[in-house]
This record gives sequence, C-alpha cells and structure tokens, in this order.
Amino acid sequence: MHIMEGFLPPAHAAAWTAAAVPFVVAGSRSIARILKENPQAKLLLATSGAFAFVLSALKLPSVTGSCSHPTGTGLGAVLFGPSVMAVAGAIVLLFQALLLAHGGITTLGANVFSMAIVGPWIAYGVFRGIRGLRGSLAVAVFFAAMLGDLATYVTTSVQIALAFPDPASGFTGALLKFTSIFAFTQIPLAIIEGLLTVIIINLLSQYSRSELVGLRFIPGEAK
Amino acid sequence: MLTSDGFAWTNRWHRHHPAEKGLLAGGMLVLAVTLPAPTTAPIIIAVMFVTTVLGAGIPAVTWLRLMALPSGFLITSVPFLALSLNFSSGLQVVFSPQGLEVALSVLLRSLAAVSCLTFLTLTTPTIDLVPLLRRVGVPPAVVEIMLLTYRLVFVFLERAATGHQAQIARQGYVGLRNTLRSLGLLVTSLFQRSLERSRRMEIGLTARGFQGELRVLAPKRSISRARVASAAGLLLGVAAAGLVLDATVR
Amino acid sequence: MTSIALAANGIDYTYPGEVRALKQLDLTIEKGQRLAILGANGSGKTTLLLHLNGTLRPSAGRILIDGRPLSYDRRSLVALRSRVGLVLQEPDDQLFSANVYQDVSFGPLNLGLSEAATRSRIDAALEALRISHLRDRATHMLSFGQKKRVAIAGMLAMQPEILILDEPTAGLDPHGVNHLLSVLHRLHETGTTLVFSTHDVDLAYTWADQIAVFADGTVLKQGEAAAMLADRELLRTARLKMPLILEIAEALYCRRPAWAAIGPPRSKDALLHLLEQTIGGPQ
Amino acid sequence: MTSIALAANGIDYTYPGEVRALKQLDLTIEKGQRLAILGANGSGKTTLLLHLNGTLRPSAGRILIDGRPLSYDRRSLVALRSRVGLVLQEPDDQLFSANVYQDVSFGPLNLGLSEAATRSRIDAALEALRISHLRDRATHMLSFGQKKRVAIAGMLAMQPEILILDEPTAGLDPHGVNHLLSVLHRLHETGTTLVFSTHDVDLAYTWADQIAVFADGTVLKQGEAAAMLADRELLRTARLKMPLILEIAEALYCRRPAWAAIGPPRSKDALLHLLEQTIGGPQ
Repeated sequence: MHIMEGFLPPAHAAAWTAAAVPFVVAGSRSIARILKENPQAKLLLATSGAFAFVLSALKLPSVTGSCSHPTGTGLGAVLFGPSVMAVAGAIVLLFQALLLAHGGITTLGANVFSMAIVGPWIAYGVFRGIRGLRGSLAVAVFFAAMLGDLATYVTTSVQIALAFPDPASGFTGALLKFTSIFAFTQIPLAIIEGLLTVIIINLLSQYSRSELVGLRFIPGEAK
Repeated sequence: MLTSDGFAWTNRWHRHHPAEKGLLAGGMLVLAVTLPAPTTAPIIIAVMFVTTVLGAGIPAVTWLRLMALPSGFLITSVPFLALSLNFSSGLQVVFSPQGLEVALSVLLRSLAAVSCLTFLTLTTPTIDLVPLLRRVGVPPAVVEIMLLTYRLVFVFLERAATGHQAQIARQGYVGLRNTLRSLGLLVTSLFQRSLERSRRMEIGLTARGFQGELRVLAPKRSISRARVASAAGLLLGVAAAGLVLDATVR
Repeated sequence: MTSIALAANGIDYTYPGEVRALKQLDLTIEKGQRLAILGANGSGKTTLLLHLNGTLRPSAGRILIDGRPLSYDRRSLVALRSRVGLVLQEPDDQLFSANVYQDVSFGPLNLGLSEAATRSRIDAALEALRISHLRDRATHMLSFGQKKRVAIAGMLAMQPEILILDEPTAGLDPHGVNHLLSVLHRLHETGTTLVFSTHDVDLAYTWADQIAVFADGTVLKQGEAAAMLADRELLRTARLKMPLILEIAEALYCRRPAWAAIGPPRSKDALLHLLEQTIGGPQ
Repeated sequence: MTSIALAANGIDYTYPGEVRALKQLDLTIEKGQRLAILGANGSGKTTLLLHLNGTLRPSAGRILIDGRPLSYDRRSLVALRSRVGLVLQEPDDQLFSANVYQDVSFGPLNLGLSEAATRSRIDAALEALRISHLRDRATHMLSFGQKKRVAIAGMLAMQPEILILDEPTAGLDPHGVNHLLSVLHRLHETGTTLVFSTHDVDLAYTWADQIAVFADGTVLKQGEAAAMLADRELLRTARLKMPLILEIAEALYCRRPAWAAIGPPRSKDALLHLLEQTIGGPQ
C-alpha cells in the first residue's frame, strides 16, 4: 500500500528516508559483491526487478471492487532474499512513482521502508521459521506472503499514525483508526496474495526446479 | 502499453534536457511540501496544470485521470483525520475541527505534490532521470541495473498483456477461483520466460561485446539557459505569491 | 443464401494515448467460410481480432453475433468466447502450463466441463493436430512449430464454431505450414468457420475463400480471393504484392485471352498444368 | 582464388542433457560472399551460428578464422566478435537500452572507441539502415520491423567484416523484407561478408551466392545456390521445397531443352522475361 506523494509532513518524509537508506545501501553492497564474482548477474537482477514491477502491475480481484494488485513482497523475499529485495523494491517503487505517478518521491523512503524492508524481512523470517519447524512448503509460503503483506500494511498505518496523531487519543488512537480502516481492504488482499503465492511457488517448484536451485531457493541436491 | 510513458516519449517537451524538467518538478515539489498548503497548493496545482497541458501539450483528460489515481488513498484516509477517537469514557468517535483543518491541508498538499509528479511522469521518460541518480551517489552498477530493468519492464509487460488476452480467450478469469488459478499460471509462466529471456539476452549482448559493463552514450542534449531561468523564476514567483497570500490571510 | 456468423460494423478503436487505431471498419464472416484478413505488419490486424472475441471494446460501432449486437456484460462475453476461439500469434505467450496435456485442459476446465468430458476433448484436440505423442512433454522443450500446434489444440478443445488465428503460419517452415494447413483443412470440412490474419499473399490466395484487404486500421475491400488479389491498385494501396502464381498466370492470360475462361489457377499444380496446355508437353 | 574467412571443421555439439546437436559439421565462408544456411525449423541452424561467433564451444572439431583454429580464451573471443557480428532472430534479445541511440552506442563503446568515434559510428549505422529518424525513439515503442533494424544497426556500428543474421526476414512483411534486402545489398557491395540462416527457399534462391543445405544438425551440401535448389533429392532429405520460380522454369526447360543454356532465372522478372520469349508477346 503506497503512501501518496506529499501526504507525509517533510520531517517525517525525511526521517523515513533516513531509516530506509542503510538497508538499501547494504543491499547495494551485497549486489556489488555478487556482481564482482559474476558480472553477468546484472541481467538476472534486472530481470528480477522488472518481474517484480510487472507483478505489481497485475490486477487482483478485490473484495471491495477497487482495483488492487499484489505487492509481490513475499514472493520476492522468498525467491531472492530480503537484502536484494531492499534494492529491487526501491527500484520498483521509484519506477512506480516516476512511470505511473503511483506513490511518490517525498514518500519514497517511507514506502521503501514498509514494502521493501519490513514486508520482505517479515516474510523471509516467517518462511525460514516455519521451514525450520518442518512446516510444509505451502504453509510456509502462505504465511510468509500473507504476514509480509500484513506487516507492510501495519507499518504504513504506523507511519501515518505517527505523522497524524489523534487530537484526543494521540498515536494509539490514530493507529487504531488507520489499522481498522485499512483492514477492510488489506486483510482480504493479504489472504488472496498468500494463496496466489502458494500457487506460484507450487508451480515453480514442480517445473522450474533448476532455476530455483540457481536462485538458492531450494538448496542444491546433495551429492 | 503505459499511457503515461507514451506521452513522456512524444510530448512537446520530450527533447528538453531532463534536468530542466527535473528542476521545475522537483522545485515545485519542495515548495508543495514545505510552504503552507492552503495558500500555496492551489497556486502550484494551477501552475502545473498550465505547464503540463498548455506547455507540454498533454490532453487535459489524461492529466485529470492521472491526478485522480491517488483519490482512492485520499478518500480512505483523509476523512479519518477529521475524526477523533476518545478513550476517556469508553470508546467515542467525535468530529474534530482541529483534525478537519489538518485533513484539508494534507489534502491540498498531497494534490499539489501529485501535480508535480504527474508533470514529470507525463513529460519526461523515466529513463532520462535515472542517469541523474549517479550524481547523487547511487553506484554505477545499480544505475546500470535500473536502465536494464526499465527496458525489461516493457518486454515483460507486453508478454503479460498478451498472455492475459490469450487466457481470456480460453475463458480464464471467470469467477474468483478461476481468476486466482489463471493469475497463478500467468505469473509462473512469466517468471520462467523472464529467466529464459535473461539467458538469451546474455547471448545477444555478448555478441555485442558485453563483458559485464553496460555503458551507453545518450543523445546529445543541451540545457537551455532560458528555460532554466524561467523555471527558477516560476519557482520564486510561486513561493513569493504563496507566502504573501499566507501573510495576508492571517 | 449464406448466413453471417459474426460481423464488425463501422468500428473505431484507439489505444489510450496512442495514434494507431481502427477506423470505420466493416467486416463480415459467413458461416463455414475461410476468410483471410490480409495486410502489412502493424496495420492493426491483431487489434481487429481482439475485437472479434470481445477482448477489446470498440469506441464506436458494433460487433454483431448472429445479427445481434454484442453487449459487454460478463455473461455475454463468456457466451461469445465459447463460440469464437482466438489463437494469438506467439505461442510462447499463450502456453502457461508445464506440460502439453495440462495446458490443453485449461480451456475445457474453464468451460465447466466434467473431468471425463475434458479428457475426451483433450484427446480429440491432440489427435486433430496430430500431436497425441506430445501429450506428456514439457511445453518449454517443444519446437516452435510444436508449440504453435499445442496453442491451437488448446483452443480447439473448447470446440469453437469460429476459429480465429493470428498469423498462423508466421515463423513456420514449409513443412510446418503444410502440416498446419492440412489440420485447418480438416477442421473446415467438419464445419468450423476459419478466420486468419496474414501478410502472406500466396497463402491467402491458395487457401482462403474470401479475403478482406486490410490497411491502416480499416478493411479496404472484402470479396472473393482471386478478385481481390488481381486488383493491382488495391494491392498497391495496401502495400502488398501480387501472388507469384497469379502474376505468372496473368502473363499467360494476357497473351492468350481465350484462356481467361478457365479462371485463374489457385495452386502451383494448376499453374503447371495451365503452362503445359499453353506450350505443350515435353518435346 | 577466393579466400576463406571463417570455417567450421567437423564440429560436434550437444546441449547438456539434450538430444539435439551438431554432428560432424563442415562449413566454409568465403570473403565477400553471401551465404544462406537453409534448413527446416529446429534443425540446429541457430546452434551453428552461435558457434561461428564463439558463444558455444564445439565438443569436437574446430572453428577456423583466417585459417587458424579459434582458441577460447577471453582475448581471442573478444577479437573474434569484433570481426564476426551476430544478429539474433528475436530483436528483443539484443536490445537492452531504453532508446535507439543509446542502444546502438553499446557495441562501439565496448570496442573501446572514443565518444566522438562512437557518435560517428552510430550516425553511419542509423543512416545505413535508414532509421536516423528513430534515433530519439523509445525502444519499446518500435514496431517489430523497426526493432529488427535497430538490432542490425547495433551490430553494424561495430563494423564487423562478417555479418551473420539468424532468420533475418522472419516476421517481416513483404515491404519489410524488401527494405532489409536493400540494406543488405548495400552492405554486401561495400565488402561485408553476409551469412544468414533461413527456411525460406525463395529468399535463399533469389538472394544468396552459395547455399549450405542444413538438416538434422549437419550441412548436407554446400554449393552454388541454383545447383543446390535444383537438386530434388537433396531438398527432400532436408524437408524443403523447390523455389516456385525454379519449378516453373524447370517445367519450361524440360519442354525446350535448348533454353537450359541461358541458365535458370533468378528473379520473378527474369522468369516473366523467359516466359515471354517462350510463348511470344501479347497477341
């Protein structure tokens, strides 16, 4: 869920940008490391970014009737890992702003923080956690994608609540207000995205094993 | 494919140096978020409408459509800024005049900021702005990845659109379950073809001497001093008008 | 009198923010006909085909099915698409599943058919395209020609009354073209109406009953194949050339006007036969 | 005597885990020649072309450049690719930049040319393909034919001695084919060696000096174009057909054996001329 251009007060916009930058820089460093070993990986990284963008441009059937789209956060985090996703996500969000006027430049930092950092890290953590507890692939993917989505939406609500505390009840009231408004659209969407991601990962792990091994999603077969 | 991108490449100002347009849009954006919204924002919206529609020659309908895009976000969030939750005696929802003032000012500020972004989206190909990122310290490798990403976005979008059409022809996307299944199949095939494309592109680029670096030369474009001066003048004018008006109102 | 299955009536279309469009386009598709939509690349043929199955909605004019204007509610579109099947040019864009059998099952399952009915539809479609041996193969391992056949089988399994193919022979080698044409021939004989777009004048000439000559977003003229392709003025306007067979036959005709009564040869063999009559057998 | 620029000597190749391969393949490319590699789809033509610019390395046999075997270290490969330019069939596989001018600049910059030299190379390449007006256009807004020309311009800007094109006319309409052939004609006249793969016998017949007939991963025979395409047995083995012009000419020749001295007509006009001589002018 993108916070639109100009919505956040300048101090907040700047603070969230400052919060997002270290993650993106760290991601860029790890990308630079990958590229040093294998310069051709540039193509693969660009492919992942473009794929993520196109994914976010697809429309999801939405309960509220408005057009919604998958964030792809969970899928991206599970496939490419959260540190690469910070950069890929930032690129996608920048392109969405410049190409579609969706989201914004001043709110880029806040959006990167919720969608390219918190969402993917939560998704990744949930995925690893459930897999570590020997949960099935489908269960792990579903909760990773769904909770990744929900984490993004909660983060966005926090960002807005911090910027616009309730006149009477302050931050707590505002957070309650915004989480409950957005819940109507975001909870069903998170479930749908969870289901969709399971379908996709299932199809991929059946038919694109070699690619997934290449992306280190599935550890290579032991000798 | 993407309407806004089509205009960015063909509008009256598409050959102008991106820095000129970046200065105008970026400057106005700064004014929009920093100056008092109730007085400055309407001026900015008017100025950006005039430059986009009369200056760059974008149809007014297109401008309006793009401006209306974030309205969903505004509708679901702005009214609630004017409502207040009070826990002191149970849960009470009350109207807050103070909140209404904030809500109106956020509404205006956002619309003014969006009008700046809309100008940039409709008049400047995104890819022209990316090289400017190198100046603010983004590593060259990341900039190269962005250049490539931009190109691939369109290749994949075209594939996604055609695939979607083909699925519709076979009665995909009828009902919720079918829609999820269709979408899952589309995304999966898109993923596979994307990886395939990246492998084939590596061959194609290797044939052109690719050894890891994606260096290109942009067509030569010069910055027009006259246009930079008028953009700066416009920014100063808007800032002054906004501030003066604000002082008068108070 | 022949009955009209599907028609476009003065349709206009503009892609948002773009120039290319359909302009005042008329087209009629008769039941049981083989109609070629012949035009240069980028003239808007695909855009037209996407109107015929309701994917795109004209900004002016109407699509008529069985003489009634198409309405664009969900139910009418589903009904239209179960009767009008569209196969796009690029097979890679329309194969979604990992293997051939699964891919062909997509359409029939969407029609809500039972598993048994779906299976028999799949078998029949694979058989019709002579690709039963490919049923278990991975789609990405197929050759271009095979992919094309699988894409057509996927549509055929839905048993449309009208089958529309966008550039069906593009990218196929002569062998692949022959195979495809023989499949289409059998389909036509069992009553399916066939519409295909192409820029190949030779193919349109030897294979279509009628030709709609298409240029710059509109149908310049629609009529009997040989008549359309003998019209040099029309061909020039549409940036097309005359089929070689017809050109040679014309060279013969204009020297021996009497032959014109036989009618123009429609195939290589007919031309060679005509030639034999003209200059006599081997000496 | 003509000198051999590039040759394949008994090369074998198998894709990891697959069946399709090159087998004992021989091919010679003479300087200044126009060579067509003619074969059905999926016969391995692209695999062969990828060997000629060193992308794939044969498992047996050698690639010879100027008579010396190619070694596969980085420097030799870079040197080879600056002399042998390969244009792939699908332009989207080779265009990576957002606008035309930038894209064409990629190759010359990789050769280490200065900015000034690069700019003049770009201008010359765009001019050679008659697409100077597209220089500021977005790559993704081009038509297929335009993309194809930009891909060729990108290779041309590197000024290769040998230009290899994979199915250059695939997907182009007659107008696009003519445009491309006139570009290639000018290139050939200025001394560039041209190699192209195709399954279009008519194109190979009217346009190539030599033809290498390709089937099942090997070159069956290489020789003068008309001789290759008159060999019915060879064509059958390679699943190809005889060009229509040649077939009609043959029908004429076998009736009037004396004409055979003139040699087979290489173009539609030559055939019509021959026909006129045979049956006399209009009556």
